[in-house]
Amino acid sequence: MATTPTPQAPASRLKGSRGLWHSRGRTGSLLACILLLLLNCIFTPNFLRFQTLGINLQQMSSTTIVAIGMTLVIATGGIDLSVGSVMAIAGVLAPLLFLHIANPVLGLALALFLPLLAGAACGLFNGWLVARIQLQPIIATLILFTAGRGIAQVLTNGAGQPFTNAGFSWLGKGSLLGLPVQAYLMALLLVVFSLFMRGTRFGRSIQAIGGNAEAARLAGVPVARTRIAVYVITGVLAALGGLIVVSLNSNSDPSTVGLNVELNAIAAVAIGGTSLLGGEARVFGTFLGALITQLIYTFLVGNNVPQATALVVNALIILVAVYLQIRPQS
Amino acid sequence: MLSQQGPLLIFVLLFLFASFRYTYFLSTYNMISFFSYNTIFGLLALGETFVIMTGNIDISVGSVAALSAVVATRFSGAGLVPALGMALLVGLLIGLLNGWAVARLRIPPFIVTLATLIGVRGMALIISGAATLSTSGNDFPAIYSGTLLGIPVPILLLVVAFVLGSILLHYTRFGRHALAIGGNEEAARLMGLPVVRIKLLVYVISGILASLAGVLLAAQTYTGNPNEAVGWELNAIAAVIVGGTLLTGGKGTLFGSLVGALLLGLILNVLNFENGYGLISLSSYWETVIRGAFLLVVVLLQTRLAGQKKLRAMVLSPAPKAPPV
Amino acid sequence: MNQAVPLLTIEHVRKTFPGVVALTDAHLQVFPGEVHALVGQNGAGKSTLIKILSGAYTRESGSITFEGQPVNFHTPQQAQNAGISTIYQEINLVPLRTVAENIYMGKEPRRWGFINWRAMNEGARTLLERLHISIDVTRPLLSYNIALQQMVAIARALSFESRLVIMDEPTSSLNEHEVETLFDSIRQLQSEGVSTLFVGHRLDEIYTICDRVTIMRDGRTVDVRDLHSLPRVELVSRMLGKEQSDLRQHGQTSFTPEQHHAQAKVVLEAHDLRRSVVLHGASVRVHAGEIVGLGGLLGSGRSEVVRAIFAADPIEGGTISVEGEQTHFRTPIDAIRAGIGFCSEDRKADGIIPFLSVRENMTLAVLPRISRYGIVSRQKQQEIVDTFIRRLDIKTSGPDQPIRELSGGNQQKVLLARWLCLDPTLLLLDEPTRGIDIGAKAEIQGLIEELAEKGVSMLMISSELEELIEGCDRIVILRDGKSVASFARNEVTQDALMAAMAHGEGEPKPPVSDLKTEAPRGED
Amino acid sequence: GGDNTSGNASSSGCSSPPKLAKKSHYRVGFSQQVNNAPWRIAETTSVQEEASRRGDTVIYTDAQNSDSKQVSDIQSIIAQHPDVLLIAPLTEDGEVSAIKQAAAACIPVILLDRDANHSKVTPGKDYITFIGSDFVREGQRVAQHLIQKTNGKAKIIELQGTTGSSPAINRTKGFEDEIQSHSGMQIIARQDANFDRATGLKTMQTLLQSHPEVTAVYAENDEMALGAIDALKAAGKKPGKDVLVASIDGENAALQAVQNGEETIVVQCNPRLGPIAFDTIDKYANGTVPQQWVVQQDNQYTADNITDALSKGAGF
Ligand SMILES: Nc1ncnc2c1ncn2[C@@H]1O[C@H](COP(=O)(O)OP(=O)(O)OP(=O)(O)O)[C@@H](O)[C@H]1O
Ligand SMILES: Nc1ncnc2c1ncn2[C@@H]1O[C@H](COP(=O)(O)OP(=O)(O)OP(=O)(O)O)[C@@H](O)[C@H]1O
Ligand SMILES: [Mg+2]
Ligand SMILES: [Mg+2]
Repeated sequence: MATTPTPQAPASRLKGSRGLWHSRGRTGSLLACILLLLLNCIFTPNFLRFQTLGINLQQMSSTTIVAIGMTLVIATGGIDLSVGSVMAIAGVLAPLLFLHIANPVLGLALALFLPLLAGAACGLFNGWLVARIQLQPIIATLILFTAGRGIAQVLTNGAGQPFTNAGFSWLGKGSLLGLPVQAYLMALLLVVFSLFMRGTRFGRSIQAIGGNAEAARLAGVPVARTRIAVYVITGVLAALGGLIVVSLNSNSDPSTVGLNVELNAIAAVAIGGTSLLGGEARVFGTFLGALITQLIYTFLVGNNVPQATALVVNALIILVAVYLQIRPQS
Repeated sequence: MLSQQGPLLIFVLLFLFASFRYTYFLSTYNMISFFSYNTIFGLLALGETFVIMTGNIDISVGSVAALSAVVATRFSGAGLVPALGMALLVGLLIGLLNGWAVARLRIPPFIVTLATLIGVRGMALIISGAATLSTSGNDFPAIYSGTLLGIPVPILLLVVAFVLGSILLHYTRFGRHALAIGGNEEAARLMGLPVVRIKLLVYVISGILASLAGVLLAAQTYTGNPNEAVGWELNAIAAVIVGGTLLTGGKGTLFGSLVGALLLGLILNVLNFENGYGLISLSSYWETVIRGAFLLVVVLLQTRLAGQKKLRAMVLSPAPKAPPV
Repeated sequence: MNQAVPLLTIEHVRKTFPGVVALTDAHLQVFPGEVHALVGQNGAGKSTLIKILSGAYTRESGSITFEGQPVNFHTPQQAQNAGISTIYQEINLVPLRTVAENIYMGKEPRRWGFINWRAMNEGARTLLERLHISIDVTRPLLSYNIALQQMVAIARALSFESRLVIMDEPTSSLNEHEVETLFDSIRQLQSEGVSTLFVGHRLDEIYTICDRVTIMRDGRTVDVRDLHSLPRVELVSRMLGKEQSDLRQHGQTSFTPEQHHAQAKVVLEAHDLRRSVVLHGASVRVHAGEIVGLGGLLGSGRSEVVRAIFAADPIEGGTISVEGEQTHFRTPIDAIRAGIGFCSEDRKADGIIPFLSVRENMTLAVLPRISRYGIVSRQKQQEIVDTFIRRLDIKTSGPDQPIRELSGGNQQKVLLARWLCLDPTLLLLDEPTRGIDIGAKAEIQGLIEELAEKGVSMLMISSELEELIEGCDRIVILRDGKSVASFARNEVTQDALMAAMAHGEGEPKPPVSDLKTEAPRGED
Repeated sequence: GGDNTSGNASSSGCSSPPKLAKKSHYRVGFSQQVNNAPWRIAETTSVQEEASRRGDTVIYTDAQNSDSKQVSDIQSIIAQHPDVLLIAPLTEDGEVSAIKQAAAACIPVILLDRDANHSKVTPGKDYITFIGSDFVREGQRVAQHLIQKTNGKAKIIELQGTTGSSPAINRTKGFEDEIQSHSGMQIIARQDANFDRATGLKTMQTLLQSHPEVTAVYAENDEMALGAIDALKAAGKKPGKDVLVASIDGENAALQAVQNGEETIVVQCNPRLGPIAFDTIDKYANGTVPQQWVVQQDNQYTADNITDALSKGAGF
């Protein structure tokens, strides 16, 4: 027959399982990373220092953590515009709690826990709109995008909440072995979610839904439940990102916490090679995407490039990176 | 269809409510300033409708409006026509760029226009020298504040854009083909429709209308502010969806988008009046919450009314994927 | 009909898709005013050749000459302008747009540059009336059924003033009456000197309307014959590449004619299923170890029945019992738990997850069983995948190959394995051999047989009568969403089936030949 | 062309600027440009508290950083015929058209904290007056202090406000013009940090990597300075010792930093404009026409006067 089955190719076995480095497009973002590292080494003064590493990791952690959630959402074929607003809500809640609860331990515990719960609730709302009401994800999450920051502002009447709280600040400012705590947290989440996507039923369900929702439904995948869960996870991760930002700044400003993070996270996911059409989740690719963005930032600011030029450069990099990744496909 | 009348109904109800509640709501002055101001969002929504109709999206319109405002301001000394011309040229070029990257390079539209959203903002800062420019020349603001035959120019522009857009959509091949592409791109290709050209064109329309909105913005405020128009793209998209256009493409009404844009604007106007009414003086933060809640209500209502679930299921069942070759 | 100068000459055309050689060496010659048949088994490359001819695909090598000029169409538009209009195999129209628009899309009548809606609607009405159809042409296409949509596609093709009209399986969803109307139109075209290239699987139709035939197999043209002097059996043997004697001895399929020892135990009992528009009282019963076939014309509601049983779609009336107990499945998950598997009809739309690997596709449904605390046992997964790749002889470069790179038949095997690894008591198979090549088809048929012998019950939909007759222990015929007849293996003939499908039981049988095949829609 | 729309609102023919009838309670429109940073919030609160203290009602709108929305906001306030209109305009030109319309509608206008472009509208004619600080002067004062403190030799990182905004432009101008004559005062890096603490922190962190030789930081508002101080500390530098930090505004946290010795100077830009604004309204109603610019008398806080200032609650 006309179909010529591909013969058993032992070479392709070497590619291994759907591991961290498997499949197309990965090399593109890796090359970009290396190139940017080189550029930074040559042009950015004092780039090759241990401290620089720590600072870069710290600066990218919160966005990367949010972007991990975004990766999952995008893998189901959705998108979440509300993450920045969720960060603001969570970030505002934390100081509200530990500043107003007398018992410091209880205050801190609640300040770490309740905002994550609030993030989960936001995610549940998004997931409900997407999975049950069947709204388009863009419009569904636009609602919380709009209202969420307002809610955060209402909570403190718009004011920032500067604070000193050693326990809470450890999340954003603490360091272990010379590297920031939040970088470990980011690494942990990256590993957990990479394994999670590969090793669990849930991870497979996500990719199956994004790849072909109807086929997944007919194969017994709980489509609506998985979708909701993904938005909830993203909500929690966004809340965590918000806590980190607030902790780092020793201040929670409802108007600026998480501003524009949704776009940065989506860009990181796209640059990392996850298709915006869904069906695949490259958690580690997202890390590379975020790293690329971070290295560009360091390069531009470290070399005194004005904001205006930086924006144009950023735009070009996004276009080129994504183009290189989709090209080998067709 | 109810899906189109739902938002209109809400608009009319809210309008009536405001007319009875606030003494000066129906004053000529408020009506003219309300409609003039919302012309800007109406234009953005009209352009966005064309893009969404083909199953694509354009999130760069806010940045394009800002850049056009800056460019128009730069050229305003030379008079209205050169300023308008240069600004529209900018919109056209960015539209071409967007369309080219989407149709030819096949980069997902969200990413393409995300890149232009960022880059065009940078261009606006570069061209303005990172400062807020001030318009010069006397005739330039007339495009926002002037009148023609007793009608304010922006309202006239919106009506003209709407009528031209409707004609384009209903009475030209381009319009019908754009809808066909949104409905089933593979079928459209097999029917011999010039898919790439049509996609280019919808992005160009969106770019030009965004530019026109930018020019109005510059004329309204006498400034070219590179930091203006942030987030307007989401406003435009919301207006289009509220207006009943399918985000998946294939079905769209310009009238709906217009109503959607005006409805979102009306909420703000009503909130401003409510603040002056004195009973509840809402902090401005509540405004965003209320806007979000309102969006939720409208979208939910519209989904119910139109039974979109069913429609979507029917439309999406033959899910045409991108053609091979 | 043969004149000296051919209208169209295709020579040595080659086309490959990633992993598939669709055409190796295709030839075709059509003369002016001729009705030319293009036949071949599923996957022979007919549709691909047509798409190349109409500019939808580009060829890799070979030449095409049209009206004496060498041509190379890059877009469907160029082909249309040159005088070739095409009805594609899968209805390629825009469901949200109106009937009239679909007919005139790309060549809308205009006045002063603007679309003339009145002329367009008027023209559409006239065109459809030529096909004896009068419907509201201003309504969206999706408000009409598949048959009508097919007629709209035909009207569209006829509306071009073409020199050549290509029809890729235009009759697969039409009833006899509609087919007759279509043939009248073809004859009308013929009298005007317009040629028609007709792709079909129903031999009766081909012999009725066509003059000559080009036979394709494995992506190449194997024969060109005059139909008047070509016996049917020979045509079929050329198509299949089998000796005529083989054909006579065995059936068309790989099923063996033995009755399965169906036990008394009833595994599935669906009674009086109803859902608005599509189901109007369909009943079917399956015993343990039995293969029950569901027959019917396209759109008769066969898919709806199995989807209802699997809870893929809700029902509005009727009852479903599994192993004697009435069920109330809400989602497919419930059905799967009850031991039911479902291979859906449209592999691409709701079967495979294209970018996922063979491994993940195969084990998608069994995941709950091979995972603990949500973590999938890699080892168990590997065992399943290895077992079934071996057992079903799935041709893949490895379990990590994305399934979209596999050939249709192998994809189908992976999907079968998806259900087999669950050890189902009942399998619902909707067109399990549609659009896959003969070799794979035979293997799958063998597999179905083997499963039945092991005691798995099966409810199988097929549009190929041979498959029903030779493969099934019992056949239930549906018409307009209602079960109208039931036949046991030994009491069935093709004639009887055809008659039941067309008219219900007891009505006069139309004259049909013993080799008449109803063609399924292929894949593309 | 021309402002025909404005004509619709006015019963036309009132004096310029329009007169304000004396009343015991006024309906005051207040159009705020955006209400999110501490400075803005303090300003809004100050206006609203002063109004309620006097029993006046406020029609308040928040333009959320958009000239366009601010014009529209002002228009919807004008439509409600307030007695007087306070505007905290986003840009110099952005609200000019709205100011003219208010004048045409016989509503006296007072501008707060940012002035309008005098080539398009005239104080004392189109609007009564501008109450606010002098941004250029603020930049100058910081520069003078730093020059004196470092004997004219410093390597400076400049954290600028939102690119394109008028305080950013003017504070940069005042500062850079002032240090121009001192060749030892060297700006080694300047970056936009968006008037915001988090961005200040992030930007400073990155700049510190490439410019460890820095000896002074000029932040165009307190928030960015506070972020920069955090970054300095995290990098193991002592703000105030290794690196001098100077900023503008005078919010509590910054004054505290001066007290701690972490900031060397904070030039005040007082957001509490409410009392002055309402006093001006009263005076105007009584027939006193104020100057075209009621210059806010701002302090500057250094180690010398900080304890005193803190005890008086000078911050916000
Ligand atoms: N878009 C495509 N991508 C990959 N393979 C394809 C594509 N279209 C067709 N093929 C393959 O090319 C071969 C020929 O297919 P084609 O559709 O031309 O057959 P056909 O003769 O029309 O069959 P049928 O009678 O089922 O319609 C098949 O093996 C098919 O799987
Ligand atoms: N989206 C739809 N809207 C309206 N009618 C539909 C729709 N989908 C299917 N139908 C109708 O439902 C009926 C049954 O369709 P179904 O697909 O079950 O038929 P089938 O016998 O399985 O045919 P096939 O050979 O295609 O599998 C047909 O009359 C068809 O036209
Ligand atoms: Mg075919
Ligand atoms: Mg079917």
